[in-house]
Amino acid sequence: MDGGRRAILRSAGQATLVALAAAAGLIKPEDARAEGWNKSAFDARSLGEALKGLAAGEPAQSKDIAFVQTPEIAENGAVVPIGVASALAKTEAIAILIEKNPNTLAAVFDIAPGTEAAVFTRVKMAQTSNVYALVKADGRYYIASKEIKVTLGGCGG
Amino acid sequence: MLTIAAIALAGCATTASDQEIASKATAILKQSFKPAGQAGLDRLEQDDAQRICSAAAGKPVSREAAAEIEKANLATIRYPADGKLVGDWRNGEKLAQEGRGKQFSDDPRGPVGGNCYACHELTKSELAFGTIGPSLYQYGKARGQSADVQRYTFGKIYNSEAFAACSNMPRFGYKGILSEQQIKDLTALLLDPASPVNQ
Amino acid sequence: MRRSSPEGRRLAARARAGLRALFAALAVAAAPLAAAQGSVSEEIAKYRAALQDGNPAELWEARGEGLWRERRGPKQATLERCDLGKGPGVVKGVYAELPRYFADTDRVMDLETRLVWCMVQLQGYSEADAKRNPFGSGNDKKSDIEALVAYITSESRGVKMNVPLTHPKEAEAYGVGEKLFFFRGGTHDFACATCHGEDGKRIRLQELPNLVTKEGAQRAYTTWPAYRVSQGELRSFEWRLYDCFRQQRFPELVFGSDAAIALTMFLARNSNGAVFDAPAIKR
Amino acid sequence: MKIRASLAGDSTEVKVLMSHEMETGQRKDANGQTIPAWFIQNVSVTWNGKTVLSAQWGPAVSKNPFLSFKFKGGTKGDKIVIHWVDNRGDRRTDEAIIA
Repeated sequence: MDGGRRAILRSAGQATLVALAAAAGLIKPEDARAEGWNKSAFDARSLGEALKGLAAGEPAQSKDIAFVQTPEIAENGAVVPIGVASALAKTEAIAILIEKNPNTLAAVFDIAPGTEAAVFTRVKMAQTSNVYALVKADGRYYIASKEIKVTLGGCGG
Repeated sequence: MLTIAAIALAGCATTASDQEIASKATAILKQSFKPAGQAGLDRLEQDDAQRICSAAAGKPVSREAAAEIEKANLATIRYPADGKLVGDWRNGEKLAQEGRGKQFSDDPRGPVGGNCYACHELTKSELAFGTIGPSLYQYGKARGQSADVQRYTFGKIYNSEAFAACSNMPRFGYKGILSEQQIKDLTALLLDPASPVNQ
Repeated sequence: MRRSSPEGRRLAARARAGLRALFAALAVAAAPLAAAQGSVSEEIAKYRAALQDGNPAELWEARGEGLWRERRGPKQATLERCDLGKGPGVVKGVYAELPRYFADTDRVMDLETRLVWCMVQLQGYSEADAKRNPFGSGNDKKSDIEALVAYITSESRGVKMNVPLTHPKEAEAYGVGEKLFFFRGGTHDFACATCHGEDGKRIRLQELPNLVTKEGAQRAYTTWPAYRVSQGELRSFEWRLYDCFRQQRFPELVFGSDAAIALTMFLARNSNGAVFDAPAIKR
Repeated sequence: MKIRASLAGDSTEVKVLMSHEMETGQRKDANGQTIPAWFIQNVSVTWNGKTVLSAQWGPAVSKNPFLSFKFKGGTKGDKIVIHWVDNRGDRRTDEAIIA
């Protein structure tokens, strides 16, 4: 698994540098207001755009991010329980992204020092989709994913 | 013959108090609903099959009563004048998925579906299927497409009680839920070798 | 995450992370979940379990408790003298003994009907006003009745169902309810029993309780009212009946009607002995 | 809001339910008119005045949102304050005491 991944990653190394340069220009100045809302990230309509909006660049796949109390099948897309826990040291933020939703980014949580890097919430899913958990830890970005199937329950009427 | 029927009726005759409760229930029913959207109070008027099946309260009706119901309902089936019973399975699949139609909350202009998946397994791709009715997966593969199978299948969708008195399945053609063409399309969903039902 | 770390540090981190291209990450991520895919019903069970902790019904319960104690209506009175069957003002455990016969109205009443009666008697509302909005819809049309029902039923959580059948009118309501349960009608020939008369059946993926059996009635009745996640609303038992009949293709069940009360009596009585455990949360 | 804050070992577990439509802006009403988006954008949770969690939400967070997390510290009687502001600028603040 590791060796295979490294091989893929090496071949993608050049593309990474290009993307890095692009991303560098997208870093946004600190919002002066106490309560900021990252419009560009929430308006994003794809995973790539949302990651850009979050200035997350190209996050690394991580096994230290786990979906907890998150079922693989949702009985109803209006309420899908999602729990994300990060075992990465100095986790500063956790974001939930849903690939096939009209807007990819669902939520971002800033984790204060002393707060456990685990959040539980519920999101809407328009259809069966990969759900991504993006974690910022010690200044770096990591990602994990899980497919959640959305089914049609009830009497169909 | 008549004597036998009379004895059979006597065997499941209701007590006086049960009849009182039944007539009370009928009266209460009429006061407890109001017309809404496309659903008028006429929907509470029962035909013979509905009345007899209701009175059985979940137990099987007598063999004689079942035969009567099946005979009367069989006579209602109108087979297509053009003799073609099998339509387009693709449209049939859409109808099988569609749950709307005839509810007071539904647009009377449609859509109206068969909502087959509510009760039946039909294809391997749809996980959300009900089990009130039997699985119909590979229905056509198991039975072939002979004229008899086509007639039975079309007829069963048109009026299920022609073949099974007090069936849980709606009488889609007889009660005007689905059009002749729609029943043809559902027949195709079940019988067409290309239909996902038969994969 | 919006608050970025200093740019230099970020770029250094990026360089170190150079091996971790997004494409690779996504390639790994998109790989199908190989093993560990539980069966559909196991996963649905997990879904339901995950919802138990944090039921928005509590928002309705809190609002309902407020409404119970608030001076309202033309008489500017609270509902705290309302007799729900165990004496004026008693809320604890009352739902486990409803519907029941009330001598003051000479009628069998369910919780909703009794609440309407109290709103009329104590607060001076007209019956039409009290019944105007039995089922809520979003922020603009919140139902006071459903909130009150949430509060009052929550006060019976953990109490054993013990619906009486001693008064002749209670027995009659039960008998009528049973008849209505098997009544087939409408365009689709549906009765309550069509979906709820056999063990182990499903509609789509939804398990259907067999309400003819004690176990089925117990499991179903003790978990209403419920917060319906598909609607984002708390739903009372009267709503449950109303919406079942809608899907049966019947005309509209009148709120507080004798048919609604009779069916409730049939099902509530059949659930006797089970521990009430609602407001619940459901699909 | 319905807030529960309880001690669990050396951590405090916070669970909150908020009453909000969380309208996506994608739905249409009966007349075919788009129902405008209306959702909580920012949430902050403070413990004795110190922020322990803050969040930015989009309309994909479910109606009547639920949030749960834990932080180190906290003793019985400490005050937890939760504040939200939505995209219309409506705000709400509620408090709970750690039990």
